Parts: sequence; structure tokens; C-alpha cells
Amino acid sequence: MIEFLQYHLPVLLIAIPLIAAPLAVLLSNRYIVQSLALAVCWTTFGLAIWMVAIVNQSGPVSYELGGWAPPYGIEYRVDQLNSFVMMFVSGLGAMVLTYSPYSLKAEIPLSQHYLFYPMYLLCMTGLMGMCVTGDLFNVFVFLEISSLSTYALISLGRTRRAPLAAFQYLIMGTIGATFLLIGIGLLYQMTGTLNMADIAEQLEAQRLVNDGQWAGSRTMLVAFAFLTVGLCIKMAVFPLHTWLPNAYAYAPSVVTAFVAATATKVSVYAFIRVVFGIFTPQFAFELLPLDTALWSFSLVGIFLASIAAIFQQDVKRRLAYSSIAQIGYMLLGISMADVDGLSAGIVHMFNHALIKGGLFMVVGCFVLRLGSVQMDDWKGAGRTMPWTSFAWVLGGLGLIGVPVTCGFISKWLLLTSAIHNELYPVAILMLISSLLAVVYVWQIVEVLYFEEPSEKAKHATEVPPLMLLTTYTVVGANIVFGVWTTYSAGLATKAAKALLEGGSL
Amino acid sequence: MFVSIFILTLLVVTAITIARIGDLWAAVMFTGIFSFLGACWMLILDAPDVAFTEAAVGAGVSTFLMLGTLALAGKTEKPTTSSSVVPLFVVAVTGAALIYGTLDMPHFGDPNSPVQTRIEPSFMEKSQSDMHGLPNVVTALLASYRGYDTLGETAVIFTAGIAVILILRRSNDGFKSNDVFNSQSNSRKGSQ
Amino acid sequence: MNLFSPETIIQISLALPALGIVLVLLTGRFPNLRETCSLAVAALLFLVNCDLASYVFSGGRPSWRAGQLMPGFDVAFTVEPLGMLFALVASGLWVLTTVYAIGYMRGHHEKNQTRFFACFAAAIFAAMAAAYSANLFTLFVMYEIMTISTYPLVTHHGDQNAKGGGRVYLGILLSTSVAFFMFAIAWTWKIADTLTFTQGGILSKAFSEGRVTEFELAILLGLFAFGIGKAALMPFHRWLPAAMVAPTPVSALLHAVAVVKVGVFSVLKVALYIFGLDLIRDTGAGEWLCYVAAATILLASLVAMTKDNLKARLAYSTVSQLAYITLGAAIAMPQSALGSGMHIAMHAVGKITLFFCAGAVYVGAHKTNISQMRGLGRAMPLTFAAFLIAAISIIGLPPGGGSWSKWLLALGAAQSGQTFLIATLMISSLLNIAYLIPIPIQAFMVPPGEKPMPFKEGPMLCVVPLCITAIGSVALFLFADSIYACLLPIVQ
Amino acid sequence: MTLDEIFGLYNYWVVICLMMTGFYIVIARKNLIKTVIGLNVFQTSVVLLYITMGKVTGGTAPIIPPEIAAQHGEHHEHSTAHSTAHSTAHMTADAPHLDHATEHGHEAVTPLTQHADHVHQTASAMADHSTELIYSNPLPSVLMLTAIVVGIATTALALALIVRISEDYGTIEEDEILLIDQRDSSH
Repeated sequence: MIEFLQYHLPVLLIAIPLIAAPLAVLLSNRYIVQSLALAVCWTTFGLAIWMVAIVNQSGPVSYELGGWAPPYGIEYRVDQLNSFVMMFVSGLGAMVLTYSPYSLKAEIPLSQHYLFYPMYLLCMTGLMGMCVTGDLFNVFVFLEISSLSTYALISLGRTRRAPLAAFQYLIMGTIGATFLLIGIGLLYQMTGTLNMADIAEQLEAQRLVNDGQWAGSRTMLVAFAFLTVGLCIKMAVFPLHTWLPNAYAYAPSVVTAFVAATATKVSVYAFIRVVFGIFTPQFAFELLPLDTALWSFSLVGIFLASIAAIFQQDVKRRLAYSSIAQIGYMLLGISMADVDGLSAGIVHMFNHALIKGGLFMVVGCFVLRLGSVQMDDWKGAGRTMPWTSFAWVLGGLGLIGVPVTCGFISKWLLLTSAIHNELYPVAILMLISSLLAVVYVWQIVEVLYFEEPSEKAKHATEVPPLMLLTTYTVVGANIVFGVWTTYSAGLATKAAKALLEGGSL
Repeated sequence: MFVSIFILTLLVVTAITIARIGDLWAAVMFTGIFSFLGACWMLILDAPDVAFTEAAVGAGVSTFLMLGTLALAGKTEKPTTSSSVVPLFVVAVTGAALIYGTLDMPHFGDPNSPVQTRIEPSFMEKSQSDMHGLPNVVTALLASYRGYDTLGETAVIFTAGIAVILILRRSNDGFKSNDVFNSQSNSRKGSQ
Repeated sequence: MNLFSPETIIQISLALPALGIVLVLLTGRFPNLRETCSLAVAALLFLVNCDLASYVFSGGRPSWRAGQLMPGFDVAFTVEPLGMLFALVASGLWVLTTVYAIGYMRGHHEKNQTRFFACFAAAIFAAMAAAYSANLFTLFVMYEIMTISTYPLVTHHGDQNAKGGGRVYLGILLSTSVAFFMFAIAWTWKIADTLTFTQGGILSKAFSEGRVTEFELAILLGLFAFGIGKAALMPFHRWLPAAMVAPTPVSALLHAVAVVKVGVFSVLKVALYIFGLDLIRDTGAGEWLCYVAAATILLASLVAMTKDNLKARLAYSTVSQLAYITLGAAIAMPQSALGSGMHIAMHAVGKITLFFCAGAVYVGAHKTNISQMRGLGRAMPLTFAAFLIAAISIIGLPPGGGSWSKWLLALGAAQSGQTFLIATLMISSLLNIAYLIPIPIQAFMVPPGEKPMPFKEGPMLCVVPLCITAIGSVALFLFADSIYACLLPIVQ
Repeated sequence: MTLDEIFGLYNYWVVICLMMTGFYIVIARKNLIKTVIGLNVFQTSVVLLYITMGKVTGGTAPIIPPEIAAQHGEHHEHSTAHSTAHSTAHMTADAPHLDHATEHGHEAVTPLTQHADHVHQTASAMADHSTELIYSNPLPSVLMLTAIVVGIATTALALALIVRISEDYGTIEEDEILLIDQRDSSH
């Protein structure tokens, strides 16, 4: 039994939520559906942890779907990197779902709940599927599953701006996905295969035939450009970020917490896979100036988005801009293309998922009690909602990157990598930009603790224990993984090494 | 050869018409025609399955859906005031990049292109031995080697279905439209 | 009393303040119990430190590797004499300050006392860990923890004033540490491949191998000097006066002892164990730092003279005195470095007395401005007597402990041949006299106004600690040679 | 740029033109429905791009004529013992022959008459037979069936959102909606 499970583990990670979704629709009772979704999410998380353990013990796992070996069939390939990503995506998914009931009750009509949960599960399926698959076209399919469900989830926001935000995201997202599809098409055209490892091999073979010159490099170049741009839209990299602030701001709190913690990270993962797994760092960074392009865009994005965040009165929007800035740090790490930098990028995916997930959960708590995300209404809430407010402080410290929070780990790795590569200006700008986070986090802290309570804050009470407990679990994980880094920075470093040394896709 | 050039020309003309036309009814109709022409061309390119699907889905279902939406949401497009220089520039750059990319591509119909030769034995033969002679290889592939994509496709449809229900069903049971979410007073005021 | 091995004592003395935090939080509802816990932990910590000191000063170098935060970056502790001296001073004064804080906070009916004592313990934890740190990375982590844990103390009152002060405090300390200090550490790591504090410095080897130029060394030293914002070198000194919005015990312990001393302590550690005195001297990297430090000494003294608010004057006095310590590191002569090390202790004891006095005057007579304190000496004789003794120590006159450290600094300056520095030290001492001595003199000499104050000292719990510290600064004068002997290994 | 290249690539260029027209409609038009129409055109053109890749000159649709399929099935049942040899023959026969496929065209003689009594000969005959019919690659078709479905799903979702937006705002022009929102937040 155990062996059977272990053998089919990669597919179970996807299949369980996928099967549960229609089941949930059929059951259509709010409580049953909720328990089902919870059970599924936690099971998936458990399996994902198991997966990480297996990969760590015995190296990458390959699973041929339906028994059809690549390049004919679709292959699932789990290595250090994607098992790690899947672990935190499913973990945060489960955590946010556990946190959700009170918040959902307040923000989404009860009659829609039984549809909300399947949507949530489908979104998770899509994200997990994008991670686990070793087939490029399959990435596209799962990307669409996650995207469509995300659009629907966002449109559930209570204001009429929510559907508009969802629509804008849909347009941007579909353009991104279509670019991705074009890129995949061109790659297929040049290699005749869709399996990522196989494509990489083909490219390498073509290169060798041509005495180390890149064969068909013009088509490859364009394919690479389209894949990059497509994924950058999904990642919300600076000039292509326009969909994100509205989407995060108008979605229901639970959805924002989930999407902010997971969706962009998975796109970053896909990008890493494309750069390091299919094309090689040599192609991306030596032949092409992708590193320079990436870090200049990242830095400009970090600065502009952080400054924009400072001027937002709407806390969700503030955090949304901060997310755009934080994506910049991940790309900065990736652009270093050495073990330190790449592991900084990877570990920041994880750390930022924890931090942002936690902070948006805190926002959800405030929304539940204050009914607002405007800073003015949050005034003085530190007195009536001390626990929630303190959670904000902890999460905020993580976002700033103070030592013993996980934000520091990523910042430090990024710094040492930049210094190691002698990119001193980048290092300095990166450090200065991180100070902007102090401003936009601390403004809220001051509002919470130093202002006279607003009308709403005066009568507020602390949120239910369940919400506090889950919020503190995520926020506390910030601190835990800031001190105990074996399973965050450690795994990320392993994954980075695997990616850089010998194309172990 | 001539048939395909003819169809391609028609496709381009249709696309440009869609871009320029202000009447949404007409635009939707032309989109249907566009899909249909596309389907014709696919038929020429030896892809009857896709052609039929495109004709049914692209020219049929999606036209139907759009007409439905038009009936609910108004049918003329207001002339845009904003300048179209930036979009044109973006499109020009993207297009130029793509054309640049085609320069190293195997030529159209080249039997030696990686697409045709990489997988050996080809899907045609492999499916013959694996499927015991199922004539339509596309179907065979869809159900077997890439059955998983098909499952994903089903999931996409399912997602879209639920999403549409979620979006269109307006139920405010037990909900006072107070300012729970935004102090900027965006309570939903329906157009009615 | 060798109950435990020195390694265990390191663990204990780090665990004690941590335990203190937990105990304070748990017993928050019962003020008496809470304060008892606080006091007990503080006293225990001091005792444990004394035990450790006897070992360290006799040549032991206990160390303990707590773990690895990231591959290649350990959190590790090694106790050497300078750190030991700092730890002793900080933990010893913690006991007194706790006593004092109990008196002050109760006398003043402050709110949120639990949070106060908890953060207090957290700050001491950071100070202890920083004092013991075996490498620059650990030092930095502790430095930042201290910044964060003291923020709630600075903004304790929770009003708009506190908010403004807190902003400046956090803003300057965080931005200097992140933009300069952190960068400098990473750069050092790149150059030297290690961050472990090593006798004689780790950069000197890299320099001899040509991995770093003189110019780069000068910049690096600058990044450290300004990056360690807690050393309050001008122009990054603004946070120190801003932090005076805090209750007086906070000002006393943190802004006279723990926080600022962590700053100068870090500067000294960097000079001694990262650069090495010889390297600073030989490459001239510290030359410009001498000028900056000298300018800070003089300017801060001048500003202090203009302040009528006692705490503000003391704050600027602190800025000036801290620059002495930085100056000692920049001169980089063995004598000056020893002088700097000793000044950490001398100034700490002297300055905490002054702050205690300021607080006692505030609690007892509700006066904050110097001009209101004329003739107050008869009402509060003990307080002002203590003030006088401490002021003498700060100025550097016998029988105050400060005279020895300043003497060593001047000696170092003379050895290095920079005569303008000797002049600076002399002028500065005169300025010190000018802004400190008038306060007790006027308090005693000027006859009280029409309505003489009755004899009314501050609360017992406030007065006793300040008397003890005043006596302490005299005692330091008497036992200075043994401190000197203890510190001597750091420059060998 | 030779004439050969132009003839070899013009198909792609036209498809790119179509894609870009669709893309232009998406980013330039402010009417929500028009945007969705643009998206449709864009996606349909991408489908054409893929299908173009799969085409082989002189090939036919990847549907195996019933008689060959039947033969194959029959053969498969008859000669299980020789099936290995058979499939090897298939493999070796196909690749080199593809190169000449265009020249041979339809001239190749249908080898049905050569159908021999021996199983071994059947195998080689089969190999010959498959050289005669060239199939376009079925994989792009398979992928695009999925893509079309994904496209229609996206369209449906987008249209549902439009209906919702039109009910809430009373317009489907993006400019007007933004104006309404601005007015809202200014009071």
C-alpha cells in the first residue's frame, strides 16, 4: 500500500484536489464541502512533505503518466526545486483555508460557498500541476486551470470593482499565457518535443553539432523572449505588473492571502525552470544579457513599486505594490546565476510566501472586525485588537528583513551573492531599496499604535481564536524559518546546486 | 497553393476588418468568419480534427456566447480617444521579433524539420502498434499519450463552468450591502 | 565557585535574559512578582558574569557555537576581555537600573509596565550576545535585535512625541545599519573569506596578499564607522537625542549603557579584530576618521551647552563622549585602544549616574530644565552630590574613573604624533566642565527662591542606585590599573 | 533572403500578421467585448501557427486509411511471433524514405499486388506501404484541440465578467468605467 502510494505520489498531489473539486460541487452542502476541502488540502500538504523527503533521500523522481514514456507521453518530474515549491504552496493553501471560514462568511454570500471551495481546490490543482509536470505544454494547461480559477475567485470581491479587476487580470493573464504558448510552439518547432528534459538535450545536441555555437539561435532567442515575457506577466514583474494591485485589492481577503502567497511564486518557479532547466544559464546570461536586463528591471521595479506602496492608503493595495517589489528581489537573485544568488531567489519565494501570506491574513482579520482596509479606519486598533496588531508587527519585521526573521535570510544571501559577483552598485541599491519597506510597514505600525482609535477601532474586538491561531502559525513560521534554516535555505541551496550543476532537470 | 494563398488573404482581410469595425455585431460576425476561414485552412494543412473543432467552437459556440453577451451589454463600440501609437509600437516590436524568429525555422512543410523527425518511431507507427490500429491517430493521441492534457482540458472547462455560475449568480442572501469592504462606498448598484 | 564550565556559563548568561522575558510576560498580572523575577534574573546574571570574568581575565577564552543561521554563517560566541568588560558593565548596571526603574515607573504610574520590563530584558539579551559574539555576523544580528527590541521602550509613552522620536530612532539606526554596516560586513566577507574576530585582524592578511587596496580599506572603515549608527558619529547622531522621549530608566540604561555602548563596542571590535590596529595605522585608513571623531567631540559639546533640557544636554554629552571611543579606535595606538576600552566602562558608570539624577529630579521635583534646578541642591543633596561626582568622572578629573581613560587616549594621541588631537581633547574637557559643572554648582550655591523647597529626595529605589553608581565611578578610579591589566591582552 | 526562403516562410509571416492584429485589438481597444474578440483572434492565430508546424508537404491527415489499418490489425494478430521484426522494419523504413517523399509523390506503385504468401514478405510490404502515405504530424493537432478548448473557456469566463460589469456599471467601455470609479472615490 505504502509502496503503491509512494509510486503514484507525484500524480496523487494533483489528482486528489482535482477529483475533490467536482465532488465538492456535487455534495453542495456548505459544511461538508468545507470539511472535504480542508481534508484534501491537508492531505495534499502531507503528501507534498513526503515527496520532499523522498526526493531528498533518493534524488529526482520521474513518473510517466499512463505508463507512456517521454517523449511520447507526459512525464512528471519531481526534483528538489519543485518538491520544495509544491510543499509550501500546498502548505500555505491548507493554512489559508483553515483560516478562512469566518472571513468567508463575512465576505462571500453563503449560497456561493459550496462553489468557492471547488474553485479554491482547482486553483491549487493548477498551481501544483504547473510545478510537478515535466512537459511544457502541460505547464500551459495547468497555468490556465489556475488562472481561470483565480479570475473567478477574484471576481467574488464584494465591490463592483472586483469583477473589473478580475477582467483586467484575465486579459493580461491570457496575453501572458498566449505568449507562453507561442514560445512553447517555437521551441517545439526547433526540437520536435515537449518534454523539458528532452528539449534541453536537443538544444545541447544542436549546440554540440555546431561546434558550441547555438544552432537556430534566432528562433530559440525569440522563443526564449516569449516564454520570458509571458511568465513575467504572470509574475507581475515591474512594467507588466498592472493587473496585480487591483486584483489583490478587490479580491476577498482569503483569496488575496492565498493568491499572494502562491500564484506569483509558482510563476517564478516556472521561470527558473525555463532559464535553468531548458535553456542554460550560459544561453540566458552569457549569450544574452538577460542578467543585466533582469537586475535593472528588478531594481527599477523595486524602487518604483516600493515608493508607490508608501503612498497607498488602502492597506491591501499597499501590500500588493510591496509584492511587486518583492518579486524584484527574487529575480535579482535569479539573475546572479550562482548558487548563492539562485538560492536567495528560491528561498525568497518561500519566505515571501510566508510573509505575504501572513500579512494578508492579518489584513483579513482587521477586515473582519473593522470592515475596512483604509488606514484611517485602522487607527488605534492596536489597543482593541492587540494580538492581531502584534501579528502585523511580526510579519512586517519579516518583510523589512530584520535578523531572526526569514526575510533577513533572503536579503543576506542576495547581498553576499551580489558582493561575490562584484555587483557593488546592485548590492547598495538593493540594500537601500529594502529600507523603503521599513517606511511602508512602519506607517501602519504607527497608525495601529500611536493614533487615537477611530470610530470603528473603538468598538472592535479581537478576532476568533481560530483566525488568530492560523495567522500566528504563518507569521510565527517567519521567525522559525529565520532562525532554523535547514529546511528553507538548506533545501533552496540544494535545489540551486542541482539546477546549476549538470542540468539535473 | 493558390487556395491557401486565397484563404490566407481572406484571413488577413477579415482580421483587419475586425480591428477597424465599430459595430460590435458585425465584429462578432467577422470573428465567426475568421474562425471559419481558419478552420478551412487547417483542413488544407491536414488537421481535420482541429478544423472541425475550430468551426464548431470558434465559429459556433463562441459567436453564440458573444452574441448573447451583446444582447445583454450593448452593441456599439465608442470610438477610442486614446492614441494608438503605443499599442502599434508594441505590436510592431512583437511582430518584428516573431518574424526575426522565423528566419531560422525549418521551412513550411519541410519533412526534415525536428517536428517530423525527432520522435522516432513517429506517433503514427507507435500508435498503430499501441492502439491496435485505431485509424484516427489524433484521437488516439488525445486519449493516450496526451490523455493527461485532455484531462486538464476537461478541468479547464469545468473550472470555467463553475466560474461562470459563480460570477453570474447574484445572491445577496443575508448580506446588507454595507461598507464592509471599502470605505469608498462601492456598494453594487445594478444598472436596473 | 566553579560549578559550571565556562561554556555552560555563556549559555546560562544568554539564557537568563531570555528566561527573564518569558517570566516577565507570564507574571505580568502581578507587578510585585514580575519585578521580583526581573530583579532576580538581573542579579543572577551579574553573578554569573562575575564568575565568567574571573575565568576570562585570567586568560581563558571560552567559546560556544550555537548553530548555523546559513551555510557558512555561524552564530557563535567567544568571550574575550573587551566583551567581558562590556558584559560586566551592562549586566551590573542592569541590576541597578531595574531597581531604579521599579521606583521610577511606580512613582510615575506608567502604563504597560509588563511590556517595558520584557523589552528591557530583550535588550539586555541582545547586549550580552553582542558582547560575547565570536564573529561579525553574530554581532550584526544582535545589533539589529537590539534596535528592534528597544523601539517599544523609546516609544513607551505612545503619544505623538514618542512616535516622532521613534521614527528618527528606528529610521537612522536601521538605515545606517542596513545601508552601510551590512554592506561592509558582506564586503569584508568577500575580501577576507571569514568574519571571525581574530587577534590582530583578518583584513591585514588580505591586505598583505593584495586583495584589497589602501583606498578600499579607508572606505570600508568608513562604512563600519558610520554604519554602526549606535556609535552616534556625526552626522548620524540625531537618533540619540530623539530617543530621549523615552522614560528616564530607558535613557539611563539603554542610551548611556547598552545601546550606545554596543555601538562603540562594535567599532572597537572591528578596529581590533577585523582590521587590526597595525593595519589601520600603517595604511592611514583611520586618519580621516580621527578628524570626524574630533569634530564630533567638539561640535556635540558645543551643542550640549545650548540645551536647557537636562536630558537633551546629557544626550549630546553622550554623543561627544562616544566619539572619544571612536577616536581611540581611529588613532589605533595600543594605548588609545585601551583608553577606549576603559572609557566604555568609565563613561557608562558616570553617565548612568547623571541620568539617574535627572530622573530622580524629575520624579522628586518634576523639573526637567536646568534653569529650574537652581537651588534645588538643598532639597536633594544626595542626588546633586552624586551628579557632581559623576560629572567630574565624565570630564576626566580625579577622582573620577574617566580621568584614566582620557589620559590613555591623550597618551595614544601623543604617541601617534597628532598634536591637534591632544588639543582637541583638552578643549573638549574644558567644554565638558562648562556644560556639566554649573548644574550641581548652581543647585548648591544659588540660594533657593522665595519658596524654598523642603528636603525631598526622590523615591528610595531611585536614590540608592544613583549613590551606588556615583561611588562606583570613584571606585573605578581606584581600581583602574586592574582593569587596565585585564584589558591589556586585547592589544597584544 | 532568397526566394526559396520567402516561399518557405510566408505562411508563418501571414500567421504572425494575424496574431499581431489580434494582439493589437486586445491592447488598443477599450471596449471590453472588443478586447475579448481580439483575444479570440489572437488565440485562433496561435492555433494556426501550431498547425502550420505539423504540416508536411505532400502529406495527408494523420488518419490511417481503413484498409491499411485493418491489414495492420490482421497482420498484428497473425504474426505475433514476428511482430518484433515487423516493427523494426517499420522504424528503419520510414526515416530515410521521408526525405524522398516529395520526389516520389504519388508515383509510388501501390504494392498491394506484391502481397506475398510469406509472413516475412508481408512485413517488408507493410514497410513499403507506409512510405507511400506520408502523414502530417498529429501532435500539433492534439495540442491545439486542447488549446481551443482552453480558449473558449477563457472567452466564456471573460464574457460572464463583462455581463457582470455591464450590470454594475451600465457600460462596457473601460474609459467610462474608470471615470465612474474615479468619481466614486472622490466623494
